[in-house]
Amino acid sequence: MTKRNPDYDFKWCPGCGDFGVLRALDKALEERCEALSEPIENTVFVAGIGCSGNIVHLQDGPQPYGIHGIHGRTLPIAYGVKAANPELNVVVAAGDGDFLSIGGEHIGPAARRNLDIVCVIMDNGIYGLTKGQASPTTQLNVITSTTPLGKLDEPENPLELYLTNGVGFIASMVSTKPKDITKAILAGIEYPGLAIIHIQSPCTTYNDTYSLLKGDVKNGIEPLAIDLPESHDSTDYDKALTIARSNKIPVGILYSKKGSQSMNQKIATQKQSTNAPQRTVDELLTTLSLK
Amino acid sequence: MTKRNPDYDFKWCPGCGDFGVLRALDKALEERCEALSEPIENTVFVAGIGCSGNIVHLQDGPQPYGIHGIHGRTLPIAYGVKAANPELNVVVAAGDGDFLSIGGEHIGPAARRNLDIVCVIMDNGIYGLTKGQASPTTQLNVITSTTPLGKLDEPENPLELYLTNGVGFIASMVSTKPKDITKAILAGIEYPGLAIIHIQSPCTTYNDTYSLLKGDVKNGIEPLAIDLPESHDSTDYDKALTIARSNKIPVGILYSKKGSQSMNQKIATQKQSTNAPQRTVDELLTTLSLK
Amino acid sequence: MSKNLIVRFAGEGGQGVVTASEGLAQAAAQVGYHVQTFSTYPSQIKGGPTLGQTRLSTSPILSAGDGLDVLVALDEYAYEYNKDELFDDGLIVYNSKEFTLDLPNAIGFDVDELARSTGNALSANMVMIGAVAGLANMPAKYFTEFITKRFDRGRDNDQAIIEANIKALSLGMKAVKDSIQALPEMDPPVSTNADRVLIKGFEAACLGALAADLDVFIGYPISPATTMLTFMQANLIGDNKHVGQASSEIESITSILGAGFAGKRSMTSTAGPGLCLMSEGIGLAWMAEVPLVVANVQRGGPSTGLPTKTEQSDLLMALNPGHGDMRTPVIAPGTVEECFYAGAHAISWAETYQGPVILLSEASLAERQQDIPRPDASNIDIAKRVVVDNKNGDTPQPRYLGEELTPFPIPGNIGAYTANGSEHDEQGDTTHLGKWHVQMTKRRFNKLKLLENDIYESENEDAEILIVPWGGSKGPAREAYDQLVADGEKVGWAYSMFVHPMPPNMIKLLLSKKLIVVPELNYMGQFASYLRTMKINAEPITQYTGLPFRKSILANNIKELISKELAGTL
Amino acid sequence: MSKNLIVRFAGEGGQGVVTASEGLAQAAAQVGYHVQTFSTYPSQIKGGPTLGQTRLSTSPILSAGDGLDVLVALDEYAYEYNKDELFDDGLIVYNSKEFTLDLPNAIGFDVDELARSTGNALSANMVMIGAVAGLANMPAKYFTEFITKRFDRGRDNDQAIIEANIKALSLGMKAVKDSIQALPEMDPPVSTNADRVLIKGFEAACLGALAADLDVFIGYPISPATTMLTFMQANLIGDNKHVGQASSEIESITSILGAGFAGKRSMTSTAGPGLCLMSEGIGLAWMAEVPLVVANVQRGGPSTGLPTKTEQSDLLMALNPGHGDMRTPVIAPGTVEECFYAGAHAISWAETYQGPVILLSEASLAERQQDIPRPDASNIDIAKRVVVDNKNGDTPQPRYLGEELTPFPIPGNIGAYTANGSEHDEQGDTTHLGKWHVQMTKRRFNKLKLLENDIYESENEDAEILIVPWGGSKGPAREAYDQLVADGEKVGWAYSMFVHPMPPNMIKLLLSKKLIVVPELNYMGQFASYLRTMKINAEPITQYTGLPFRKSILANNIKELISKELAGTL
Ligand SMILES: Cc1ncc(C[n+]2csc(CCOP(=O)(O)OP(=O)(O)O)c2C)c(N)n1
Ligand SMILES: Cc1ncc(C[n+]2csc(CCOP(=O)(O)OP(=O)(O)O)c2C)c(N)n1
Ligand code: SF4
Ligand code: SF4
Ligand SMILES: [Mg+2]
Ligand SMILES: [Mg+2]
Repeated sequence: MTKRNPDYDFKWCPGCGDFGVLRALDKALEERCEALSEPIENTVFVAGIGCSGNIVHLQDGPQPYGIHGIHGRTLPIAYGVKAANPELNVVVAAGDGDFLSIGGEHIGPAARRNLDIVCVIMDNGIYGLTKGQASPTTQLNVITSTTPLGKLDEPENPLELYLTNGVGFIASMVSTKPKDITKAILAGIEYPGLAIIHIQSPCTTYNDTYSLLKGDVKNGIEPLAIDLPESHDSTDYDKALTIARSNKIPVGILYSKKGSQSMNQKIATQKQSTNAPQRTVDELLTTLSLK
Repeated sequence: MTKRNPDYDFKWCPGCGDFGVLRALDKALEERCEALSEPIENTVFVAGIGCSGNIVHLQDGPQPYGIHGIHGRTLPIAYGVKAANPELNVVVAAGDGDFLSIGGEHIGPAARRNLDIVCVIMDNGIYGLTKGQASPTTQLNVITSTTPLGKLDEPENPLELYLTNGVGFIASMVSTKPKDITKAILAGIEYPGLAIIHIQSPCTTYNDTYSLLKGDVKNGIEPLAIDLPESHDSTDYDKALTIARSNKIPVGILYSKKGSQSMNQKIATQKQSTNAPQRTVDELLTTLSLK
Repeated sequence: MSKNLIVRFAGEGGQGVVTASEGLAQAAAQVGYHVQTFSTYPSQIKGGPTLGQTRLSTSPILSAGDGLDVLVALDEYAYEYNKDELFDDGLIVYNSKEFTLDLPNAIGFDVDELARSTGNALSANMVMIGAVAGLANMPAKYFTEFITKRFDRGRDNDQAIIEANIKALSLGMKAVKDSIQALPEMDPPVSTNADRVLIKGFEAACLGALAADLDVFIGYPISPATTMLTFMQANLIGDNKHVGQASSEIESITSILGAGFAGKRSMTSTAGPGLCLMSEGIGLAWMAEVPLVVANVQRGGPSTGLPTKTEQSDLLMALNPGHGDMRTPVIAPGTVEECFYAGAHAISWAETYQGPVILLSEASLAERQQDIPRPDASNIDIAKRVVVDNKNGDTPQPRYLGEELTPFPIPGNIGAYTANGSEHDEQGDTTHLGKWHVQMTKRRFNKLKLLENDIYESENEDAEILIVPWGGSKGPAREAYDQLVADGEKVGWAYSMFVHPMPPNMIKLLLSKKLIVVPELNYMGQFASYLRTMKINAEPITQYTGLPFRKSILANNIKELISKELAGTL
Repeated sequence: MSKNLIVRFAGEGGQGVVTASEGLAQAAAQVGYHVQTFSTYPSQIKGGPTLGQTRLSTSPILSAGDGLDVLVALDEYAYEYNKDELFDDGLIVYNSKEFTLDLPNAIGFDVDELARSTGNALSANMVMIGAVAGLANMPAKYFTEFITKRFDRGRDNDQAIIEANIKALSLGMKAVKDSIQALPEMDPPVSTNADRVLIKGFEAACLGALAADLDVFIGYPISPATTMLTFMQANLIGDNKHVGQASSEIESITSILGAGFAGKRSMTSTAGPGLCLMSEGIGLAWMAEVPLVVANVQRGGPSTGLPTKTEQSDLLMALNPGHGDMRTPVIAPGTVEECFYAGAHAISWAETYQGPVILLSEASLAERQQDIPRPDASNIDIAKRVVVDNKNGDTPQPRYLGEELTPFPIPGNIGAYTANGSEHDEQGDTTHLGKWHVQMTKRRFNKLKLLENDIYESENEDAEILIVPWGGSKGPAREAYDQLVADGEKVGWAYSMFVHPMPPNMIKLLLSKKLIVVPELNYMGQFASYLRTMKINAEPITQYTGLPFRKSILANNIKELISKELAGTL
């Protein structure tokens, strides 16, 4: 996984939002490794399928472990990694199609387990890699190759869904602010439970929303993306829900639930408290013995 | 699909909540057919896999069409039926495992399409047919064969999830009140969009929650299931969400969004407004002709 | 005197017929008989035609048996449905509260009434067992020992329960005494010093996997594989072990893939519908070379099929569960004992070749209870995967170097790479170049050679026609083979639980024969068709009733097939 | 003079090399040449090694061709990567802005610079086409006609664009004139009165399905099958028609199952990873007897594999997509023309036998553009399912009566039943009884007989060795066969797009032969192994580079295989 590999020549289109996300992520991993003097090999990067997922092959600098699997399955793969080794730092990267459409079924279970991972979601409101079909976050009436007359299905509000599924840490970001993203990723990694960094990462080729997000104040067009106020209390669920359900896209750390206990912590506590003994195969066979 | 079929001998356990649901459903279909003088063959009953799904084989009286397919796929099957023939009355029946766990991925898409169907969900907080494993609605710390030390994953709140997924009509019921269920089903059928009747239907064998639901007022145990007040305004989303997120189970019609347009209505409107012509194969071939 | 006793208890689900058969088996096994159980029931929790069957014998048992010595029928449907399987001299015990039978070989009494009269209505099983013991002239002491052991649970009312059950036993015995002609007296058990366990197929498979140091098990409930998940939930509980319930089979397979990638020995269990949902994930494990084991317990198919019935019809899918060029290693145990070794081998295989392995079991095998020699894990090579060695701090070789197996890098240690479902180069980066696809495809198939062994059975190797069963049909096929040999047929025998890769010398043997006869429980003749892809001239004998083969019918069918072959009309 | 011209445009994605090849094909086809295109590109949106190739000929074209007459290389990588495929007398046009080549058969100029000088930078394609026309001595008027037609779109600037493109063409022609030795002059097109269309494989398949009155199409995007979904979105828009995007392939398959149940002709499209996710749903359609069509466009596998490359490695899965006893009907077209008829037949088959059908296409076939005789749907029987007839109001017979096809009840009309994925009785109610499983299993397989036809090609039927390709390898295999025959080899030919059920007389023919040689694009020899299950002695010739066969290499490999067979060393 190095972009210097001559046989690996994947490129994003010029201007693709994912470039900003990559920069932010590279930086976050670098800072983390430095801060903790942890080897980069302690990080496992689980990527979805899409333009976005190719981020796993494009990282600069020392390379973490990676899994670039099948479409939509980042979360259960990450669950397995954490189940096997709670010490690993697991980062999921996926697009809106991968994470919310075909992979949407895994968000609830991951949240209810409370996997201690961070998910970096690149939402461009479109299926980029398959050349421009509608995704769950494509807005109403938008014309794509699968909605030639305009999209009819209601768009999904991912922030609201994360909240009601019980995701404990939710940041909403734009790809044009990589420094914020870096901070959010680092905070998400720290957070003892499921953290999702949901990033507006426009697709210049099939759904260019840069100007929508930024607005055009001179011409009286309000920006869609609005920074959360300094005063925002990210531990307030109701507040977070209200903001998520507004018709603006908040930028900042929307929610950070207090007192979160990750899956591995819960399991460890339960094992300790019950003290159920692990019997060896020999002991188990003895319970079945006819002797 | 008749319980008088000598080779079909499925039985629910004595006391199973699903009996009440069956009675309510039989009654609803009967009333509907009478009221509209519609043949029962206009109804398609799409059932999930579980003790609950077997309801499709147990109906009394004249028999509707049925699909008893594979685990978790009631909603997309129902989508296909409606896509093919908007005139059919489609009723989905499924359990909490079928609808919320393996089938959970289909709720969002069905809501966003706004399928004009009614779903009758029998929630017993357990996998009944496979003999008692935890389901998404199994409560914390409950011991089941897959949670021998008590369940650790946070339980799912289905009403809240339906609401935030955009389901337009939501009723919350208990199997002990079949008359209410009948009414709710009929209202759900009327509703022009996705309607879910979510029913607490206890499993006497693996997760008997009758007493929990009913409480034991004499001994100071409050009932878990509480009727919605007469005054409840079911068109108020925020109110519905607050109630859904309380720690009681409301009984009644929780939410009924105004102005709902079903998938088929939206498509018809769009087709009319755009007037795009359907070209015949011959016309299409002519566009490719080299002549 | 008789060396064999086959008893079937039949009634509705919830009446304890399966418990009765298992109680009889337990008691008989404890005094030294060989036993094997068999049961069927519909896919529902209470009610529905259910039967539990026990075969006892003074010698090791190969199948559930060819017919019934005793049928205990708790209702009329049970009688009607099962009566045709009685041997000519078989006897019937029926529940006279439900119906009456006017037959010389039938005796009725009110089972529940007798049980209640002991003061413990739950002792109805024991009444039934007593009746059987009476008919087979088995001494009461065989069972009183069992009863005493079973109910000695350190509770206050132990003694009362024990007494009621002993009473129930004697009431059952008395009820049949002198009333109808009894069966020939059962030979006493051959006392054996061998260390035996009474175990079910699924337990054996799970214990085998544990013996191979399984670390992570994640599954989704589905009959008849749920028992493996719940066994693991109860028993795989040590430090650094993990058991989880997934939200679907898609989660099961992809999560154990994550665990396998992270270096752990990982497994799931499922049945046909779940295997379908694992299709894509198994392909990923094959492509990215991640060790994992899928235990697929076959039931009647396709689709939701017959969830509680037995069948051997998932073989083609197991060999080729996904799209593209792949062929999953498959181990299909044929006996309860083999289940243990299959469980251990499956883990070892996954570790050895670094990829997915399918442990192909069957409903009737998973649920069968049998006495077997205590399994000995020290008998098998438990392989651990070759991992990147970090000792001298050198840069390790690339993950996917060359066309043969390479050491596995463990996350947390040096050797970072990408496990990639897209075609990739040596480091796992995506590539579109044909040369890598050629190299990696060869690599993935080459690794299968590491699994080749020559563990197979054969007999009468010089016969031109061999009987070659697979999986759970081994037992009845073996009985049929023995009978055919006794009848003077010139047939041979070959068998291995290693379906793919199949032992090379077994393939050679099969290739050298005129005809390979494959008894299998499916419609298509799946194993025979698999053998044919290797140019082996195989003909299936199929059955797809949801039930296992019976020796005598099978032997007849084989004879017929052989005579067709000899007559050149095949 | 030459009858054939093969041109490849190679560069990065986004530079218009595919557009150039399609423009050349369009222009040439319009003046009466036969054309066929071929392209490859990596799985990304812009950039990455990409090529578009066009073959022109005065006679119908069977394959992309065996080498290149002209290579237009836009960068050095493109040159290096493609140069080995030039014929000995092939010529190179390169982009001198990117690199230089000092070769007698190469000429360089700055493509973009020339385009810009026309005042329309977008005319670079036309510069490239002009260069090719110049080298092949093709008159400019072939292309000016095409340009005029193409850009006459009723907009203000049409004329300016037309002029710039004509200028670009002539600049390209001029740039190569006199500089290097040109190719032999291209024969003029054979003027033909036949009504031809220029069409891609996927368009042909979609139109075939529309010709068979497709009603409902629901799919999920995936390369290389997305084009079918978007074609339907644009074109299946009439009253009572429905096109939808599913949230996953699980939704695709189960929703078209719902539509098929409701009486409509329904279809989805996907590729390998999606086919995996459809596994369980296809099994349900088989079990519940619901008509539907899955178009699976093969790409490199397994897993995410090589999403944009071609392969024929999903056959085993297509034949047996799920667990349990099932064998899906499979139609695999071999040419763009056959794609049309395959699309229509797939729908008809699903309707005829009331079950799932797989239309097995391939990346290279779906994306290939070719001139073919205008398809004529009136040529084929478009079957509609037999439905329950409500006329006289009688109670209809039970849905699943007996062991043969029965009329299909349409919801909304009499004949209510349950379409059941569990084993069922005649009305579709769940049953656990073996007798129903036996009857229904037979029924499901019996219905396949309704699909048997004897539509296959054969030649030299008396040869002992036949070449029997399948799917998209038909073209190159046919060229190789023709060459072998010309070389005096004693080989015959047989082919059908009906893979399963295969034409019975074709099976007989194949069974009667010493050797069947199967050229196929996969590692395992999947079609050969399928033939072997029918006891046909088949040997595969495999290639798994992500690219189609080349005639000359294939012919050599076949010769080698034949001599091995004759020497008895196979
Ligand atoms: C099972 C399966 N279905 C479909 C695909 C095809 N596919 C690849 S990427 C993609 C969608 C990508 O959309 P998104 O996740 O939003 O990523 P983006 O390209 O927009 O970054 C699809 C449908 C696949 N690889 N696997
Ligand atoms: C793909 C698949 N996985 C698993 C199963 C096994 N299975 C049958 S029913 C069921 C769960 C039933 O739970 P629920 O939906 O709550 O229904 P209940 O029995 O409680 O009414 C499961 C896991 C299956 N049939 N198919
Ligand atoms: S298609 Fe869109 S998402 Fe994909 S690389 Fe290009 S700009 Fe980015
Ligand atoms: S197991 Fe539970 S859900 Fe199933 S029939 Fe019995 S009581 Fe009802
Ligand atoms: Mg996207
Ligand atoms: Mg349930």
